[in-house]
Amino acid sequence: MIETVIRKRIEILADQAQVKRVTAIIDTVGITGWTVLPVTSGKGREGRWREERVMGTDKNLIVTIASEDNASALAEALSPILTSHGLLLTMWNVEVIRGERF
Amino acid sequence: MIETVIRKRIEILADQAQVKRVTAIIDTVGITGWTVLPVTSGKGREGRWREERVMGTDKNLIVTIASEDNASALAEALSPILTSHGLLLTMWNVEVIRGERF
Amino acid sequence: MIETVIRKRIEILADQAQVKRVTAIIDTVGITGWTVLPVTSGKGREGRWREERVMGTDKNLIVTIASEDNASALAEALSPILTSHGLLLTMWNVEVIRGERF
Amino acid sequence: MDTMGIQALTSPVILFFVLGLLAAFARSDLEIPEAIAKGMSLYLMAAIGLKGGIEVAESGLDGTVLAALAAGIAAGFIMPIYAFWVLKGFGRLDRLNAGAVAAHYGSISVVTFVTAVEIYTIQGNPPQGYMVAVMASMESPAILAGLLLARGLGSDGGQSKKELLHEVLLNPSVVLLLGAFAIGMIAGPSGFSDVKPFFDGLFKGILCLFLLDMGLIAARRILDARSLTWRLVAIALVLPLINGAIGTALGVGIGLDVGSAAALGVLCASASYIAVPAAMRLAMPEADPGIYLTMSLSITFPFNVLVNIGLIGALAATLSGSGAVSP
Amino acid sequence: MDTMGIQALTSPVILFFVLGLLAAFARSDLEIPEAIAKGMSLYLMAAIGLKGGIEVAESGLDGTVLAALAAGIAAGFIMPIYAFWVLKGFGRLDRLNAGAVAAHYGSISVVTFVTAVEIYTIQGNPPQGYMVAVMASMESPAILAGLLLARGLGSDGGQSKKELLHEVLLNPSVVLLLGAFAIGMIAGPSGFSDVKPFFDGLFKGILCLFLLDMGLIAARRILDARSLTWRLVAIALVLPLINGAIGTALGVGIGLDVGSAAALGVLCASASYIAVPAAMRLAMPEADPGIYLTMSLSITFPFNVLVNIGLIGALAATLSGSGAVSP
Amino acid sequence: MDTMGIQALTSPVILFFVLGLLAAFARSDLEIPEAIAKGMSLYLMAAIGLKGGIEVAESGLDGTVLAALAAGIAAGFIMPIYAFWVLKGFGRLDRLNAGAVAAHYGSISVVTFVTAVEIYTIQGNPPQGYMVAVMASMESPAILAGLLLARGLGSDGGQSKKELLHEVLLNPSVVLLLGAFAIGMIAGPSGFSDVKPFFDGLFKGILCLFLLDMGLIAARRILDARSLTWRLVAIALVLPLINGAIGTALGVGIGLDVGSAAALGVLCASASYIAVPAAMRLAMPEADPGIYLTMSLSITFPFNVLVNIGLIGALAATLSGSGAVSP
Ligand SMILES: Nc1ncnc2c1ncn2[C@@H]1O[C@H](COP(=O)(O)O)[C@@H](O)[C@H]1O
Ligand SMILES: Nc1ncnc2c1ncn2[C@@H]1O[C@H](COP(=O)(O)O)[C@@H](O)[C@H]1O
Ligand SMILES: Nc1ncnc2c1ncn2[C@@H]1O[C@H](COP(=O)(O)O)[C@@H](O)[C@H]1O
Ligand code: NA
Ligand code: NA
Ligand code: NA
Repeated sequence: MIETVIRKRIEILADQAQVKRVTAIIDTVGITGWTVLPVTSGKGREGRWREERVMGTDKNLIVTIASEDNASALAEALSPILTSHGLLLTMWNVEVIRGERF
Repeated sequence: MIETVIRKRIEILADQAQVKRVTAIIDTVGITGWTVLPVTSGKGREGRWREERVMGTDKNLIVTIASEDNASALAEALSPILTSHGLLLTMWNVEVIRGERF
Repeated sequence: MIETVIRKRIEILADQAQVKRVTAIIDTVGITGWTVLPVTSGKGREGRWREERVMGTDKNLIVTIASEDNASALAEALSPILTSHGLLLTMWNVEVIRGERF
Repeated sequence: MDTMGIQALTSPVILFFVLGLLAAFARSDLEIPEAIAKGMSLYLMAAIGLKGGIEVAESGLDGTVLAALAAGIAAGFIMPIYAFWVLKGFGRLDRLNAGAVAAHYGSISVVTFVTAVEIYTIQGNPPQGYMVAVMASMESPAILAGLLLARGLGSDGGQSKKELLHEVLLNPSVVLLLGAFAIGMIAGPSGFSDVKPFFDGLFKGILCLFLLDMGLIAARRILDARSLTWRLVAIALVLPLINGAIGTALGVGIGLDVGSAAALGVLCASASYIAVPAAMRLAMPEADPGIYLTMSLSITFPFNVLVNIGLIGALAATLSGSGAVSP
Repeated sequence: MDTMGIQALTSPVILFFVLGLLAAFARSDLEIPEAIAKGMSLYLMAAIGLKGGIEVAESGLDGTVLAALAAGIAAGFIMPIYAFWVLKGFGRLDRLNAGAVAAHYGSISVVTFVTAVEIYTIQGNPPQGYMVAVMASMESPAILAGLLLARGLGSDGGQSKKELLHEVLLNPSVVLLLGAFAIGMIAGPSGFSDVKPFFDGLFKGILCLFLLDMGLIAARRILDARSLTWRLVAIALVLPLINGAIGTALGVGIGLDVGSAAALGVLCASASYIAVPAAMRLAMPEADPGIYLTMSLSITFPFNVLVNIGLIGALAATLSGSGAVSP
Repeated sequence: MDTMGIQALTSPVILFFVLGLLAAFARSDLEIPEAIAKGMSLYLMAAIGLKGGIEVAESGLDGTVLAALAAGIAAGFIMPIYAFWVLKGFGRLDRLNAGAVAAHYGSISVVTFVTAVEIYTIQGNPPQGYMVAVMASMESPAILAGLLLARGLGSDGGQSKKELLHEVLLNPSVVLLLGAFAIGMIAGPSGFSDVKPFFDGLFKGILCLFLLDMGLIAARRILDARSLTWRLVAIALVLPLINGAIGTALGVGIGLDVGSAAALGVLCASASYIAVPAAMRLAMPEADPGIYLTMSLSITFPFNVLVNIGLIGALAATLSGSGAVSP
């Protein structure tokens, strides 16, 4: 059977305008990569939004796979701007193959 | 280290036409928010589909983070229409920061 | 309370051009379905990419829910081409309703 | 088939549709982004609405128009009824799927109509502008009829009656078609001149690319089809013949010109694949799009475009007592 | 309102905007794909830039142009200041949101400008081509002013000054507008002729569909609005009146023709909803788009398009000493 | 450079490309939605195919056409071979990446061809319509050659030979180009007239926006490039010079007119960045797009558009014995 190892998967929902900042922080804490997914609408405590690309009010989901330590470092690094920049962060354990890559 | 708490992440795959109904149910059970992601194609027991926006046969993935109780309430509320409306629901535990929000 | 069962959720990030091959392998190992999500940009050890649909350099995220056994079979079947074809695979346990479907 | 018929089949509009069919059957990966396809369908509806409204602003309305509207709406309510029984009986569908399919065949396809207008215009029998209003008024009745047939007057499982009616009456196609029609009537020919290069000049070119995409999608659906039986295929071919003949006769009967009578025939013959599928997914999610979309889009639509529009045109000419299709 | 005014209100451009508003208020699901909407906004900016540049290539530049540029830039810095105090005082916004809203009202809306140009041209007072350069130069000053008002000269929480300035000066709207303007000046009328069917012929038609979408989005934002008070609504209506009057007077004062003076008035009256929101989300993510976008897009924009452009045109005509709006 | 050359460089088509390059190098966030970009590339292929087919329907086919087709296909098989050895030797690439890059340079770039046609037409030497068929026939041979060079005749790791051949022969670009070409030949000039405003009138304008996007993408790829060495940059500049000269000489040799000979030169000089990358990702996923796309799109494409098209035009004129570039 294929050998898998456990890593953290972190997903961050962020405004389109904040993606560069978030991915820069991911790079800074030493995580090897990230992937961005589009998002079309949502609702939160500040109300409803729709993907309005013309106005730049669209959001993205940034996904990154990292070791436990790097994941903690990322959460730590993002925490000062989580509330002010309206980020939503969830993380959980996943199995990956070729774990040395992350 | 940043403190995290455990919440449920629920993801529901639904026809474009059912998104309003599903998010209304999410609101009803008292969950604070949700986010919709686009989906481009798929295959299930009823065959293959592609994102055909012109015909309205596209699907969406609705993601919502909730407390254990709210998650159960949501699953309960959706269960009568799961099969008839072709919904696909998965859920799992995730760590979140600022847990009081969910 | 609604009864849920545990299944594996497997997510595979793949080049647009590889989606057909990956989903064919999913079908082969006997998994009942899959769903494809769009992805807009990313960074890895081979550098940064953006969704450049004109050039066909865009990627997709293929999601499939399977039993433990089928999931292992899929990981096994994909492992020879994981590195050569630049696939990224993560998997974890999720709760599903109507578990007999997967 | 006479010269005009051949000319219609060699028009780029039809040829691009055939290219799409062939490319998909050959399993080429050619594909038009969905956002573009959706944008083109909105453009086509806005443009056809606008042009219809402007023609009516020019020509005015008379009794014929009211007769055509009444005929269209009546057909929209009645056609689903016999379609339903055929689908349940001969087609062996359950009540739900029979109702869903019946709604599609009672409603109309904007693109089939538009293609017919192009062809009849080439043949010298342009339908009147008010036929656009007839088309718009035929979108919704069949949806209501199909829902009633499938579910009866009883509960519909969580979806309130009011919501449903709202969706049926304000569905995006109807709003855009009628809205653009009203704009055309208000703005009139002088207001139109500035936007004419866009809404009129580009019309046929965009129709070409849209039909390329419809060809691709229709053929791919056939290749993926699972739930389709030969009985359903037969219905998808025969129903448009019958509905088309009835509609054409009705049109000639109420005194429409050849082109408009043929257009009414095409509206009756055509099956919706934009507005009704969207409404069905909302109101009857249990019905199988593998049945209703494959029948309307993959069988009836190509059959109408490639064959039936020509037959209906000839029938209208014959019934109107003019042997020749064009002057 | 005279015939010309009514003619403007029955132009398809305005009617499609109204259709969008009505469809969204009636809760129809009509919707234009975001990729298409974004594509149309880029097209409009490229086309308006190009056309302005070509007109300037034809007419040349003189002192008036410099005066208009200086007036526009000065207004862009000054308008946010009094807007800020009104928003904090009467509007009861905190410093941050007041600064963000002020930036929107000090900057400009390309589509409002474009609509005004269409209307004034119908009325016989086409603004000069160089007003496009004035417009482009008015996009950024208010962003700087708004940021300074909201944050002072101190730190801005992680975002470096240099990055911010970069974003403000090279924001996509400015780059595309000025880039296309420069291309127009270099290519000139002869180079333009080949691309004219696209950039000129389609302009009004695409503007129609874009305004349909803006109508939909503006109305949906109002329906979803939570943070909007009657005080903010009042400001969103009165500020454009004041800014419009000041801008028009300024334009007449520095010797612009009626159309150009009115266009300057419209630039001052308009509130950004493309370039500035994007800049704010980057530089002041804490500010609430539910306030600034709803005010600028859902209240000020329709008010300008449906009412204020007409008022400003009349004011410019009066101030210029020509009682009649058109020859 | 003479007046005509300068006129070409000040055409909006080229200027929009330069604007894209500059905006991306200045790190502006200007960006065209990918669905729009993809839609524009499909439009350009359909339009160029259609126009070529119509010209051939008008002019008929003769021996020269067959010679041009044969020359193009032969070049498509042979160019990758020497490219491969240069890339492995001087370029120090491994076999796999050398094969992938060679396939790109042996194949063609539709947009480079289209830009060249615009420029040569401005200069008074419009290439013949059948060159579109030559272009389409040159897309695939180099893909086959590149695969053989990279992998030999042996197994290709899971991908069956048949599947691969299918993909190479039915890749979307080839299908759309040849399909539209056939439609043009069938419909002919009379059938074309209705769709001309779309497929012909808009052509240059859409080409402008597409080149704006290509400029943005090309420059961003350079900024992100990791795997690019000076050796590869040199190859990406010299190969188009050599291939262009060979192709032009070949064209003059087989008796093509100046414009068509130059067009054959441009086809040989150009490197694919639409059809071949897509094929490589399928057939050789291990090859690095950071190498092949950056070379073809970010270096060779701008070099061809800004410099080499002009050189090739001058060479064709000289070889054809007409000193002047235009009559
Ligand atoms: N640690 C990571 N987390 C999330 N996505 C990743 C990660 N590493 C790589 N990726 C994605 O996988 C793609 C290919 O990775 P690579 O083969 O390392 O260049 C990248 O462009 C990313 O989109
Ligand atoms: N409980 C939740 N589950 C999923 N997404 C959420 C949740 N709460 C908020 N969001 C997303 O985060 C965005 C911002 O949330 P908020 O800051 O609460 O307005 C929302 O618009 C949603 O897209
Ligand atoms: N095992 C699965 N894993 C992931 N997605 C699935 C799975 N089964 C079904 N789906 C998705 O759910 C849709 C409807 O499934 P079905 O009702 O089985 O046809 C499919 O078209 C897929 O997009
Ligand atoms: Na019908
Ligand atoms: Na302003
Ligand atoms: Na080449």
